[in-house]
Amino acid sequence: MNLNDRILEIRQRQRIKKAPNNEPAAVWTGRDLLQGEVTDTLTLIFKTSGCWWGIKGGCTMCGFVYDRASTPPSPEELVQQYEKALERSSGLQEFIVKIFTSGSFLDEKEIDATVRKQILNKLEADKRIKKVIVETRPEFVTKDTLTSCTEVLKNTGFEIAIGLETSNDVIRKRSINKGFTYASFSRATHLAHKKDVTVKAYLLLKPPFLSETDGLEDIIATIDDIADLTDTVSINLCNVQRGTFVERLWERNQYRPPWLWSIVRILTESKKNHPDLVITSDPVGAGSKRGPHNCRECSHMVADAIRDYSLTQDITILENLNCDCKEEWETVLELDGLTFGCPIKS
Amino acid sequence: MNLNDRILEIRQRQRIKKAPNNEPAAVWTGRDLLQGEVTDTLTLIFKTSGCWWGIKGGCTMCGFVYDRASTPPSPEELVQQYEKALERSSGLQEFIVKIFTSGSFLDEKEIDATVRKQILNKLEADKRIKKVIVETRPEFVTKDTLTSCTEVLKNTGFEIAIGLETSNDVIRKRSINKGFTYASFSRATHLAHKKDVTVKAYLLLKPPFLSETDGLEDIIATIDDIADLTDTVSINLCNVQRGTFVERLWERNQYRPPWLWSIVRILTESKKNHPDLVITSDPVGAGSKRGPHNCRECSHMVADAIRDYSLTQDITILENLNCDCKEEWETVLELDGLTFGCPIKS
Amino acid sequence: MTRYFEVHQRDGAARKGSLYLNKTIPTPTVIDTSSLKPEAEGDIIYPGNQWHFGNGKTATQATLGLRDRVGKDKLIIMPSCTYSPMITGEVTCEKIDVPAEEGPTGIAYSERDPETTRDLYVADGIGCHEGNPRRLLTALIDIRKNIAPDSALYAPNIALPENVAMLIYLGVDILDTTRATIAAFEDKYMTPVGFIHLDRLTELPCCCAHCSGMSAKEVKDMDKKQRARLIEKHNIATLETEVALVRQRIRSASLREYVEGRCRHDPALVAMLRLSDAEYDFLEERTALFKPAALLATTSESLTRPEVVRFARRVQQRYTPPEKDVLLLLPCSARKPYSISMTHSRFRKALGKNLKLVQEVIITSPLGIVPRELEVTYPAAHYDTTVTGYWDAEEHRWVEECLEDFLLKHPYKHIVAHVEDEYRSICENVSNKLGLDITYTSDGNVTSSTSLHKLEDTMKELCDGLSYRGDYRRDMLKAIADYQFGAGSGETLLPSDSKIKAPFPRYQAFLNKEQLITLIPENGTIALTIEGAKRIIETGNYVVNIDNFVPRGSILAPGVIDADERIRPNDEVFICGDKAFCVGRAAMSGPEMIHSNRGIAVDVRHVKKL
Amino acid sequence: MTRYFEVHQRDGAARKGSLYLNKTIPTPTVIDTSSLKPEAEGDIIYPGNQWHFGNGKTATQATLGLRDRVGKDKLIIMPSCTYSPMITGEVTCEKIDVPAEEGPTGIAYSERDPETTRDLYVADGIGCHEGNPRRLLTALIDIRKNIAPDSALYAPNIALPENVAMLIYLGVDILDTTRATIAAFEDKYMTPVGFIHLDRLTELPCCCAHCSGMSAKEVKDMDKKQRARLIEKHNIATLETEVALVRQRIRSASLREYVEGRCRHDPALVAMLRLSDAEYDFLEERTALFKPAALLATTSESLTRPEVVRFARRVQQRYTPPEKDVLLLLPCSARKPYSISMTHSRFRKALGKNLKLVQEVIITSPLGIVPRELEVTYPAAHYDTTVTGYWDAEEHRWVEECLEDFLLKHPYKHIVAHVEDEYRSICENVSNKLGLDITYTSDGNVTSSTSLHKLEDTMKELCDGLSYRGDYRRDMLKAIADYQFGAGSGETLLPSDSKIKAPFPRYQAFLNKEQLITLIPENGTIALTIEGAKRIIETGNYVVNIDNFVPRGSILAPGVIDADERIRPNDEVFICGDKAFCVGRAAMSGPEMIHSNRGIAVDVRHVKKL
Repeated sequence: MNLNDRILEIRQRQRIKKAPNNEPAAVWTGRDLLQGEVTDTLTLIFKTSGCWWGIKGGCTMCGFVYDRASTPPSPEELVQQYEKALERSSGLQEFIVKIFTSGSFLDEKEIDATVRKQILNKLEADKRIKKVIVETRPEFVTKDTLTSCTEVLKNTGFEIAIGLETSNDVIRKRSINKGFTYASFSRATHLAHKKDVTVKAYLLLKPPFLSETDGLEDIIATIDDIADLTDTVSINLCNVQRGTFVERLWERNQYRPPWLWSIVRILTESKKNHPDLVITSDPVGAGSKRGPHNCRECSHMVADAIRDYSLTQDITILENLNCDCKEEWETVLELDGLTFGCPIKS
Repeated sequence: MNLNDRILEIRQRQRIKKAPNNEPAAVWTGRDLLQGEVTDTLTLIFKTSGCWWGIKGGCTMCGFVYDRASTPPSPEELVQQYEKALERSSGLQEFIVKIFTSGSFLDEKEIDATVRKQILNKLEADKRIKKVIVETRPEFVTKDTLTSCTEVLKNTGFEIAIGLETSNDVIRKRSINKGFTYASFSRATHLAHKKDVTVKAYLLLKPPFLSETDGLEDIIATIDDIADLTDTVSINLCNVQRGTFVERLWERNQYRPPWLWSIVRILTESKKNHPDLVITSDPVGAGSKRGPHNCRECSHMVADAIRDYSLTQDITILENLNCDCKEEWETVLELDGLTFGCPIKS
Repeated sequence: MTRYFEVHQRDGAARKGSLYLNKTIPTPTVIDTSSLKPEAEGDIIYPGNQWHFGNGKTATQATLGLRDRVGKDKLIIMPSCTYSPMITGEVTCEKIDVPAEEGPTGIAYSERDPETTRDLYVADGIGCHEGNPRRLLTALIDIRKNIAPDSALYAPNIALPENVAMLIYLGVDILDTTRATIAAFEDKYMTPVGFIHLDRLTELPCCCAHCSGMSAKEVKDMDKKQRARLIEKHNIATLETEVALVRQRIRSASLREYVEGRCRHDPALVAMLRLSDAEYDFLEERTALFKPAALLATTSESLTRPEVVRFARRVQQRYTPPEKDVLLLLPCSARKPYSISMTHSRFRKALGKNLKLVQEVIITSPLGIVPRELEVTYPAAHYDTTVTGYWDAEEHRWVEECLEDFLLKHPYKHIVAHVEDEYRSICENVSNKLGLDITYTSDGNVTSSTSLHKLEDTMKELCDGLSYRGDYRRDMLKAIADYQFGAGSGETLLPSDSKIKAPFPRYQAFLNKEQLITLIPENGTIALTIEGAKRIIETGNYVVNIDNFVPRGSILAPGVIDADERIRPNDEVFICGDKAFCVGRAAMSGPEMIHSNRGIAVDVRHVKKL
Repeated sequence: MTRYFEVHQRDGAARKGSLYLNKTIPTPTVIDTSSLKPEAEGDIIYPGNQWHFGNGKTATQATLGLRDRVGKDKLIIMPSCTYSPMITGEVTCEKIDVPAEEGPTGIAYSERDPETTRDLYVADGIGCHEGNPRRLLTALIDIRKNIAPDSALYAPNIALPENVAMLIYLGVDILDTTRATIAAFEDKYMTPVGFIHLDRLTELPCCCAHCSGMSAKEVKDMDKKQRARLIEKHNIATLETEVALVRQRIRSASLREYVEGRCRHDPALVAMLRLSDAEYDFLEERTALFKPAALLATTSESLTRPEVVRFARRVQQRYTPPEKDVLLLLPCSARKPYSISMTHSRFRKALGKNLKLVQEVIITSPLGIVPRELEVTYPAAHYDTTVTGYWDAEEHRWVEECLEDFLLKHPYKHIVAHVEDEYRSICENVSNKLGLDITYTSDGNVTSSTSLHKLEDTMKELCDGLSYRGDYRRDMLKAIADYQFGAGSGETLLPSDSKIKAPFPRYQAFLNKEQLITLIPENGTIALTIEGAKRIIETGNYVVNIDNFVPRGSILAPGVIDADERIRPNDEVFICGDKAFCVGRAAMSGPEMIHSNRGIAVDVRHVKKL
């Protein structure tokens, strides 16, 4: 049995949430950096037929696969989803639109080329929208798909976001089960840059089996590796999502989400090494048992600092953070690599 | 219920040994000091109707009461006992005769005046016999009894031995249940000395309830008290005799026989204080659980030294004794008075 | 009267207290035996045995002289005859005539004058009983029962690291170092589970400041005196650490569990634990209604501990189930109270609207049976037990006895058991024994959908046509009131027109908008308002009578005139005096309130001046 | 092959051994986790996880490089994938190709190559099972069964003072400080019975060199780092002391009793003890035939410990009573062997000359039944149990089961029971169940003269006309031989013309003036001479086959070619080789002899060159 089979087994036991096909899986507004300026964002998660890789098993930490539709939405329904989502932008002046599908926006089995074009046209038409970011696996980044987007988005910025997770192929395969290689990512970035499409890489801090230190070092090394290939790096802190392989581990004391001190160190170090690279992190679920956390005292305070830094890219925000638990985290860094498969409880 | 009732209760459960009335309870030969010279001794224990006090209950440590005859011996049988005992003197040149009855030789209910006279005559007739020592309770020491002896023993020394045990009336009463007072003893010694009869006092080291220190100090004080009243002091080390109150205590962890180091200290100190007084001790049963003991290593060696000293009155014999357990004994001296009725196990 | 000892905290018969002498000495404690000597300048002084003084008069004078010399803040123990236990109490001893008013005093228990209360009693001769569990237990309980609860009990020449937990568990406050010292001179190296001869040690299994850095060989090579002094220090450190751990366990109200583990290394100590459980009245009187700690049931002795037996007895004697026709027997759950567990939620869901027609009773070890209404009481909601699936024959016997008693007392038209494995065999045994029919609704897995359907269907059938006018929330509060204050108290406290509010389980009862009671789920008790207390006061249950004053915050023992003997530490009590009527939590038992002259008796919550 | 670990002593599955590295490390041991880092200069080194190296090749090279750097007397653990237990064994990992011959090595158990024996195996992921007794037990037993007995087992990130005794009891050799260190940073102050939060401490219940002289307040007031480092030192000292005590208990062969006490503070540990007893084959194989220590039976778990179950099974499967018509059931005595006790002397005196016509069987807890002939065997003559007069239902069940089995297997014309109280109720229950008549001869006090007279008279009547030609002394030796070497061995060893000499119980058997056997009462076994061994060797029982050499003093495991799987430590064994025939005592079990490459297998007593 391989890792994918185990994941698939878990997937099959989890029910897909029932929800109408003409509503997006989720929409929210937020703020992000656009060319050094803090800008409003509208994030839109399309409900599609789902990530092809996730449906086959897919990534160990990914629970988004249950956001997919139980029956594939019609083209009309997809457009309705867009319309409903955009209602949430009524109060915004200028903003970025971030599009996720829990899979790949550029996968035509999820969003077919016609619908994609329809949606892109609508985005281009809305003058408030300064930039469109779409998430996709690298295998869907081709000359054709890129061109089909750039030729519509003439006055709107366009960025593709790829969940690279790590530049280490062994970790990506044996821990995350991502299903593509660094070479595939690298190829996609080159294609994008040729088309003046910017690239954002999502990284994953502390996938399963890795110790706190191994996870931390992997991200620092990955940023060094990809600094020249991407315009933005966004680090996701692994959290325990329902119905995932990671959740099963966590329930059995076999996984602990990363410490927030780890991302603080990563941001501080990597930003110093790559001052011009935009490096951000949104500590989703910070402070909860399932999310990245320090101790109860400081988790929320540190998470807020990380968010502040992400919008300002100002590492001084991170430099004066402190708490008694930082000593414990340093000890965890020292020892968590010596536990042979059982993460340190804390 | 008082102490005597408890003792009587125990007495009633113990059987008297069956033995023919025409044989003495015991006879043995030994050596003792006579005017500074080591002299042979013949010890003779008459089997009589028994100690009047012991029959009523009597002393807490005394098991001799079971040596008495089950039916009172006739005058002839008593004389036969004497004859049989004297057979054991065949190899001796000069010797001392020590007469015990497990009671009082001068108690006419045990040995009537006629028999007494008969026996004394025989003793006087045997020219090898240099001295006769008879044991008696002080209440039987009267002008009459003394005279009846001294008028026979014209050329033979005569000594009465009294089990004073301690000069402390409270201990003698509440711990030993001896049944007479210091005044009674004192009176007896004065009577004896008037008749030129010498006096030996038996003392008891560590009667029940007393701690090791209390017992030790009591003997030292007693010797100081009686030094002028007696010619010889003989210290008995309390041992656990069958059928006694002390045995019951011992079986229940409520009594521990004295340490041999205690008698060593007593002899050393008291002899220094009273260089002219003969102070002896025969450590009967030394080294056994029921007898006085130190540790296994040294008990026999120390007991031998005590016997040597007793014959020589030379305290230098005692001064160089040593063993690892002496430290423990010193600690016992320090703590045994602070145990509130439960002797220190060791 | 002067009192120099106070008990602050109780855990069963064990107590944590203070001796207020020159220094304040926290108890239980181990004193250096040699510090008792008058010349040692210790805070507890012993002038010496009566034998040493020759007679009572001299001893009395010496003791009075000592008092003059050391002042009034040192405790003096009266010179003792040190009679052996075989005759103490039978043979009289001279009285030492030193008054208890002139400063702290102690006396040998067997030589006490019942008219004079001393600050400390010496369990004289107690050391002789070591190794004889029956005698030792009898002696200790006898002493503890006959001396004032606020007198300290000193057990000399008996303390070993392995037995101090047991001695303190049974009520000893002061121990000493005699055996630790003597053991050292015999090369006996103490460990928490018994001594080891130095000869047999190849290393020193200890981290005390005296041993650390030393090898066994180095110690063996020392000369006798140096070696003995080192081992003595180690032995005393081991003993003191054990007592410190025991103090900590009293603080956290978990000494029983500690003793259950600690005694295993000596069959005689285990015998003592078992025999002490047979002294139920002695221990139960001293056992709090609830404790802040979970009750761990990990041994067969858990079945006989006072909290468990008391729970079963109160179910038998104080509890009356609401009148229903159908009884449902259920297995226990790991999560407590049972009804918030996943399994019980599913059972109750299957019952649907029939739930209120059914009397639920949960079968469990070590508690026996728990009627649903009592599931939040202590220890029903506060125990944790070893689960392997196997119940031994003694657990079977005990639980079956509890169930049998319940079924005999309370007849039902229908009995349904939704149970399996050991639970089922318990039901079957009882059903056979009593000749009662039980319907079983589980197919071997109580949470399978077949089983749950069968339960649902069976209950539908049995409940058809039945009705019940009662309210579960009121039934629960009534049952807990009965459990806590005695049978019938619930009826008095919760009249039919009272109203219950708040979500499960933090129920509150009101009458005419006045609050009467609140259920406190943390400890499974109900707390009363003054209004509530007024209703129950007429029963006379759990009443403390006080002197002519208005209490503030807490009532001290000397202020108590009388107290219900049923009161246990942590009980909700009702204080009646000429000037005030109050509600509070007992800090000590009723008998202790009556017999103490020091210490907090009740923590008062509500006061109403009269 | 190089081997850097050796087991010196066994106590059940627990072992005392040495790791021969740069320093010799006695095991069981606690290693400082951070000393595993290559830069830490420790004796056991871990280059890092495979994730760190990126791929297997790099990891292999780094490991080989490390070997070059540190030399051959440090143990290197292969870089691991650190897969979680949920998937280990299912998902493959890259092999690290570092040979075992170049110096001591270790590997994660789940990543082992069955072809290569390592000096140390890491119970990877074991820490995840803490708190789940069933999984933890299964995992540990699985590992211990599948690795060589002379490999060390390292259980990382799990050691707590309260669980190390249990872990070592189940076969763990090496533990680490991870949890002690992390706890320190969370202000968890460890005690031998669980941690206490620093907040809840008002004093430090410890005498370690780090705590002594410190008050709880001083520690609370320290800054975080200083405080954590202090508590860490204390925690590690507590852990190390516990392991030192455990080493001492293995040395004195009394770890079981220690574990029985230590586990009480945690229901999950108790569950582990109970579940492990169900793994009888695993534990029994490792349990010595006899131990130098008394067996203390102080808990209900005593009934299931391997020595007790083995005794009962051997009575059932190996023992055949002499052919007699009258069975006498007797109560046990505190003094052992029973026949030297005061009570048994009186019973036997009452039997008089009928004694030899009667089969005596003693009823006892926890052993069940002890035929008189086996009263000197281990543990029949070597147990000490808690006596209160009360036997709980589980003891009843167990003892009745043993008695029932005996009565079913061995029918008697007459059964007499000279018993009272619980013993009588046991006899009655079994008699009712089997429908067998039992004559009772005690009037309620087995040693009263009425009872003894009744016993005497009853036996006179029943034995009238009976005869028995056997000799009790031979019966006893035969029974012990069967018990020790298997049914029928007695018949082989003690032909009818053999003669028995020496006083009870130190019997010796001779044949034609040649001594065959000696009974050694101290441990209840029989020792054979070469002549005796020659007789039994034909049965093939308890034989160890060795290579082509003449042993001197002891036989090492590598010299063993094959061994009877029934051999247990301390068994009398017969060594057959081409050059010699010997008799000796097994130092390890038969399976361990076969699977070990290091350590003493047999201590040889008699050697006969061939």
